[in-house]
Amino acid sequence: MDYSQFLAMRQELGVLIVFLLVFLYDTFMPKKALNATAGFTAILFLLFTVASFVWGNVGTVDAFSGMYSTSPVCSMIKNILNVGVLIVLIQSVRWTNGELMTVRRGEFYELLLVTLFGMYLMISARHFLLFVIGLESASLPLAAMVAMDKNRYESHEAAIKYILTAVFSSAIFMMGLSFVYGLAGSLYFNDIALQLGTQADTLLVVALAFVISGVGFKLSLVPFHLWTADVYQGAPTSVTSYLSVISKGAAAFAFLVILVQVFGQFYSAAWEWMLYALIIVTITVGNLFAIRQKNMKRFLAFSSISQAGYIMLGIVGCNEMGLAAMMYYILVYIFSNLAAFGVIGAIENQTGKVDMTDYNGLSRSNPWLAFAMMLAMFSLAGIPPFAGFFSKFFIFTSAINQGSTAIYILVLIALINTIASLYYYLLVVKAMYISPEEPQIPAFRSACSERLGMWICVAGVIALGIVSFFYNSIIEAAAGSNLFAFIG
Amino acid sequence: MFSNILIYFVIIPLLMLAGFALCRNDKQIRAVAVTGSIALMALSAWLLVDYLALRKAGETAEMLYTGSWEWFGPLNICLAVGVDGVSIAMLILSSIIVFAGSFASWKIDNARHFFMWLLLLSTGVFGFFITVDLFTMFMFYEVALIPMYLLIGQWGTGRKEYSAMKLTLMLMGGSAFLMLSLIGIYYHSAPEGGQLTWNILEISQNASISKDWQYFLFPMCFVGFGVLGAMFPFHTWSPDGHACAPTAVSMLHAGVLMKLGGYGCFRVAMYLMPEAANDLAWIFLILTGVSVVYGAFSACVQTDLKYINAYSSVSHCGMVLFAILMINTTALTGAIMQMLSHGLMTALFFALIGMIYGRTHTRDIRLMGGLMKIMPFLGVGYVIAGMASLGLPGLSGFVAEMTIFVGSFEHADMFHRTFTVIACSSIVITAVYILRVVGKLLFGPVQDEHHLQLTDATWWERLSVITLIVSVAAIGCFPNFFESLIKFTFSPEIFRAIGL
Amino acid sequence: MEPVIPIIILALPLTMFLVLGLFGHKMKHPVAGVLGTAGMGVTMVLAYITAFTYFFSGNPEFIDADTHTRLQAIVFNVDWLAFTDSLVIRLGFLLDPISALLLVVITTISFMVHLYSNGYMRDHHGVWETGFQRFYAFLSLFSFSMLGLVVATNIFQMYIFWELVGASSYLLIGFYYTKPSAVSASKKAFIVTRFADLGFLLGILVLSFYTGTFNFTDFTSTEVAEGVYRVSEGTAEGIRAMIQNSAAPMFMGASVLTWALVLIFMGGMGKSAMMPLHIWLPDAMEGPTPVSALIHAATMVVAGVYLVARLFPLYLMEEASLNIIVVVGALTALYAAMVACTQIDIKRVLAFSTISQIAFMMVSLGVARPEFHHGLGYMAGMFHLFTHAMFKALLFLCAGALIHAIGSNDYTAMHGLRKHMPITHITFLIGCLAIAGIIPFAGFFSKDEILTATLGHSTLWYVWMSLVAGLTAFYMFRLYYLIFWWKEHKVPAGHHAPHDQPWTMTLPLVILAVVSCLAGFVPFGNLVTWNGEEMFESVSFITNLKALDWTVASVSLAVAVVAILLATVMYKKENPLPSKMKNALPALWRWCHHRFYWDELYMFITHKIIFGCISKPIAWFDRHIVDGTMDGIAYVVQRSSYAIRTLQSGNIQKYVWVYLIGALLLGAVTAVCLM
Amino acid sequence: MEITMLYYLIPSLIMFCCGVYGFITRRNMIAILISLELMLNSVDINFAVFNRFLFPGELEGMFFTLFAIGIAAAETALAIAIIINVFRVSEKIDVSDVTKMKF
Repeated sequence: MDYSQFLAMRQELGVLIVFLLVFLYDTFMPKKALNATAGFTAILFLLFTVASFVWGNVGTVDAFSGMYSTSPVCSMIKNILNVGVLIVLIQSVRWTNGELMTVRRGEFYELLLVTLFGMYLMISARHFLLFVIGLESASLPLAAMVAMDKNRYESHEAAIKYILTAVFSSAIFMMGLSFVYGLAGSLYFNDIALQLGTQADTLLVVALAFVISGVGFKLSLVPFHLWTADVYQGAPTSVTSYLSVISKGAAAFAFLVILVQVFGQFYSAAWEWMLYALIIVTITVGNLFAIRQKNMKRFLAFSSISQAGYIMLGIVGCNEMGLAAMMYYILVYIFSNLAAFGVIGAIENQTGKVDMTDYNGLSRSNPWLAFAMMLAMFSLAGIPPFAGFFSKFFIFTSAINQGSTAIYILVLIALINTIASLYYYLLVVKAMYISPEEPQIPAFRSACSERLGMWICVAGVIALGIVSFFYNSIIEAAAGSNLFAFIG
Repeated sequence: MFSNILIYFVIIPLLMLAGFALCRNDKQIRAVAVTGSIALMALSAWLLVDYLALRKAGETAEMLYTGSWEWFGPLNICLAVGVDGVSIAMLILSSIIVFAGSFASWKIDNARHFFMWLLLLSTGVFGFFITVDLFTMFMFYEVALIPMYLLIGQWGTGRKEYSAMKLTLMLMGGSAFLMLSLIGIYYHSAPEGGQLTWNILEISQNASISKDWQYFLFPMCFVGFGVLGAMFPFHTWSPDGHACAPTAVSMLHAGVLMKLGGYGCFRVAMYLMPEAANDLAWIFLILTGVSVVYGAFSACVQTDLKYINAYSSVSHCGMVLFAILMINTTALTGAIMQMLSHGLMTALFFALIGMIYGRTHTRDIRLMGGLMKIMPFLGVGYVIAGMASLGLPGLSGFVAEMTIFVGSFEHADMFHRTFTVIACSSIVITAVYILRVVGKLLFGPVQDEHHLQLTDATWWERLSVITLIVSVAAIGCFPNFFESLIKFTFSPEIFRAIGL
Repeated sequence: MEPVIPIIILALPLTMFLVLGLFGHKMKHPVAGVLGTAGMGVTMVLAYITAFTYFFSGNPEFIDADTHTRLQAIVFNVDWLAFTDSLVIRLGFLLDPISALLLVVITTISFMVHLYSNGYMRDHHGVWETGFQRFYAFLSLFSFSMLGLVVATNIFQMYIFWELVGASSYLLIGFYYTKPSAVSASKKAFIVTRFADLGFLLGILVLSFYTGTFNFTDFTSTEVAEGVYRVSEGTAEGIRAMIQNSAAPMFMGASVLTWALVLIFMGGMGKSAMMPLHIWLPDAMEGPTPVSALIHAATMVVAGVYLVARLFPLYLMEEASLNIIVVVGALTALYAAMVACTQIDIKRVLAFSTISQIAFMMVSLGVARPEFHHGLGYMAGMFHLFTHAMFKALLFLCAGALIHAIGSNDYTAMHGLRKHMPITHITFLIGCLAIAGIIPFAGFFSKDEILTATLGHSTLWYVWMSLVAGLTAFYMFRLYYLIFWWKEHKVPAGHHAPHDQPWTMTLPLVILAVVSCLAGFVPFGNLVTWNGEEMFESVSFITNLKALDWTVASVSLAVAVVAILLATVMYKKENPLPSKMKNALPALWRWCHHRFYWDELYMFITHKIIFGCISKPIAWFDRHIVDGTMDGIAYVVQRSSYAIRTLQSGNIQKYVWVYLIGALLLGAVTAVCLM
Repeated sequence: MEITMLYYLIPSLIMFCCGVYGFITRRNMIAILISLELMLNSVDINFAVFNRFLFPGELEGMFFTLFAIGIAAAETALAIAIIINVFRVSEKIDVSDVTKMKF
């Protein structure tokens, strides 16, 4: 066999290398050097990110007889995830250096890198075996990470909820897969697409529903979302932020790949309508729950659920434009959400407060934190001139490109939902800027790692939209993709 | 890009923002605010002169100073600018009110942030008026909306949190419909296979939006802007919002921001979808015709100065939309004149109300009286504003309303006649509530002994008020100048709607 | 004619207003007073020059020498606001008989009032009224607006200045703005006239829509009126079309022309206080007396008459509209006269007499027809406008002197003043004689011609108006006797006896008295006629005497004398007769005394109906229904978000349950849809 | 008699349903874990059977089964670990007790 094929998956290999180095460092370094693990990992990952930006793109290559395929789009989404992970690493430095984490510091990073590796596989897999491996290795270690906060009960409850539902969903997913296999006789995406033909019979539809539910679980689409809020609330903040952006982003992309590559020809027949239903329900229910949340992390969990609905809008377009819009949305969403979680984490690490009421008058005690939080909220709500506005606008535009009246109605519903979402995002702003109460949180100076992370996010939130370079390069990459061959 | 004068309408406010960030004390902040707003005024004045010169030189292009710089290439989104008489009128209005507003909020607390938000708002406003690209226009539109929330929430009075939230959500609700219709327009902006575009001028050139799609998109677009134009029944954000907003914000909001609605209605809705506008006008004519008298009547029984003024704004802005829907040159000219005049005189009203409120600490007219004796300057100013509002010749209101009435009367059919007469009858009702307020507030015996110690306007307040009064009188005395500035836009060969 | 003088005539008062208004409060009182008066004086002189040139220069642009027809001359005319190409508001200066006449009247009275106010606006100790300068500023503003109104070259210019006089009248009525009654009076005046102006505006809109022009010269050039069209500015087509179609676009059974004219007349009714829009004028007496003399007796209130006269040729095209004018006028005349007989406030009596006299003018315009004595009624109306302005101003200024001396409007406080204030007494008497129509005073001639014209139109109205004339004589002399006779004046302890006022106040009285004596002999027939043609070949001092129709004259004289005698009997000496009569017809007296309850009716309409039944419900609807809907939506969202919270029960098994149901539903529903 | 595919599929389906039912009804977390195992194993049977009967030519299904078994084992291990943690903190392994976070 031709080992040069491995060069196609250089980004995966890069992650593995980083993982190994961190592992070795963590295992063999003397005690006091371990305090630098966080920094070490961050720098290492920074190098890897830069490298994968420079050398990551190998064009469109199918390796291992088509089980694995990479393309400019794939490497682009991986790079986007890298950026997110980097920010998460930076923001988590203070937490991992806490005395609580001294023993498990290394594990956190190793597990994180493994999950990242799994996500890469999900993105690039063109064979369900590989995909399932990726899926599982992306989700199982997360359970361990969620449980990382040893003496917080919530952490464990979150973990148990996560692991059980995750296994359940993967069981359902694989059930669906088995039917697909039975019908198509292959697990290669392309072969399945060819074998299945264009006739959608009932069994296939049920299988499809199972598959969608399996991936929808990772994306936390309603009604497969119920674990999300509890897990986000219970998990350590760094893990929550990782969960909320990175794994969502990867899953979204994988979802698109499966739908268009494997079931492309059933677009208008079957899953277009499933998607409409899921989107409407997801956005609406997410908003309705978010409205009455008091705990910031739980609140952001529900907001991220409705955001997932918006991300799905990129798929219904079913074209390069939609793909690009989705990836851009993920990028912007990473920055906005991480900005919010950065603030939350900073405050939690300092004071342990995570309730919205604790944020009253924050703008008077910690103006910069409040400012960062406000930008994040505006960006999430889609207020110009912040990046969120652009990503929302583009994703709506790409969705409407599909042209049917149904899509107009769908988008209108989504738009009306944005008003509700604006309401609860403004509630946070109101707490920080308008509420007359005395500040609950004393003025403090957050760790430079946290500040660095926040500044990066703020810069991104402001720049990503106004500077059109990012969107243009993404759409460039997307234009080359051969994903949409089977759309019938 | 920087060779184009229009860009500076956005750049100057941004520079001011930066300046505020650097300022150390309130004195410097005021200095920046004043210099900046003066610069803006000078800029718009120069633009006006130059524009007229060009027109005199025989420029027949639809818009002048046009420029277009690619922004998001794949979607053909550009930063496209260009102005005609109407936009210039609006720019002048905005700069005047920004100027007056920054003087009216001379002693505001936490000035830095206040002015920063205020300037972000005005950036949006100016940007909205100079762009001819739907996307950019919409972006600036929303940029102008959101600062209201914090301005009202932080510096407001009364039920400010409720009002701020309500205002923001209702306006955003409007813009949700707006966004959808804009995207829809984009996808029909070119004939089959042509290059889609967001550029208003090109879209109107292509005229490729089919009638059915117009029927679908026009109402959404009109309502979307109409919400900001305080169109019945989507006006209820206006009374609460104004009542709670700080002075300068009320001025800017009623004076300029509400004009975005009217401006958008004709620049986008009418201009790009004239057929639908022509066929569906009757629906909105009913709504706006109602809101004209409706606002006036409900203003008659209010007791809070700002509520009175807010409802009169509903009535006057209703007049604007009403005239726009009368798709003919005269009425449209009248509509723009009305925007100018209403902008200035409402700003004047809110400035005065703010100053009076700052002294008496009440806005309830039942608790005040005989203020004319105590603060003659403010009193006289208020009377003048009132006279302008009830359409006294020599002040701006008269000119605008007369133009609208004459224009609306050009429709001979029963329906239009009826609603024109209804609209005309508002001049009486306006007189009723204006004189009621003036009588209760300024004349008669002094109600509250404590008011006797109050002082008259300070120099900066005088400056702000005088600026506005002068401009109101200028429009009222030399209307022909403004009419000719605006009218050119509405010649049938340019304004498709009239070409019908 | 060079436009210089006309421009100054308009500009000077305006500048006076601006100067006094902006810098007045920095000036000394006398300075302001002298400045204002001097300015008005100059204006008056210039106006005289202009009028003289117009009437007597024989300049071909003013008079067509061979047909002896006076022409309309547009001295200057600048575009102010162009609605369309044809519909343009211009600010200009139109010279024709009536505008020249009004120029003279307005400037004269205005100057008298300016002069008079120097004395009136300070008390016995020489302390100046507060806001003295403001007062002069407003006077100048009013003069400016009124002049602009009468020289208007197009109906919209007229409307503009029409609004301006309304505003300045509002300001002057409310001059004592700390007095609630004054405030409400001014408000009432403005709103009532505003309501009338709505009609005026609509009339203008209709007229201009069908004729395509605002210009008077297009409406009223005599050729148009007689149906011979001079194609001027292409608008004659419009007029022709309109006259031919005057049947075509009918609305509720009347032609658009009728509608336009009636609506415009509604505006006139408002300003000229015709029933039922008269209610503001009596209250307007809350203003300073000189103001009442200037605005509410001599000049502004006749604007309505002037408007009708201005558009007379158009009115001629629609018989119906003229008849309406006659009816309104006649009713108002009688009503006002009856009420005047019962008022006890001196100024209110004068106010009602003003209303009734203006009604006279209206009637005479309404009965004027070209075929009868070259439209005698038109001439008579203008003539009466002129004379009435003089003697009514005189009467008001006398009343002002009295009030200033006594310090009260109520003449029960005044009896028997003839010894104390001889000059006022004489001048007042002259005024009364003039208004009563006693030969040879001014009123006699004008009123006599009005009656002649009325007789020429219909006997009924002739009898009616003669009766009113009698009433006029009666209530004026009732007033006269009750002020100056009735019983000896007793000076309340601590007060010094009332006496004649300083020269600044008496001089105008004397001047106006002289004018009232002589004005009747002005040969109006040659100056002011509806189509400009001169009535008599040769004129002399006694032209009017010769022209008299003695049957009518003798009758009206007889009526007047009888009425005066009656008044003498009843009121010269203190006696029980008046109270006897009062008790004889209590109902009638009560109705007259309460002015037939018009104000109560209006109060009911405005407060109960407009405010109570329209505004309040609308406001409520807005708060609770429209706004309530918005809040309701928010509430519903909140509730539903609370309602579905159990979905997130926290129990994994329920989660999984939902998950499973969701997945199955998703599959099942789609599968079913596929089949 | 001749053994067709259904003879395998139906039991596996029943297994799966049992698993689901157990997951939803059993209170003890360990029991829930066992039901999960049932579900996963039924999936494995499906793959094997489809491979054996429909596409005897290749081994894709078999391989998938092997990997699935491995994954299942990993899941169980992890789950057990976490359950132990929970037990350590709250002394309970009744699933209805780990409902602190809700709504």
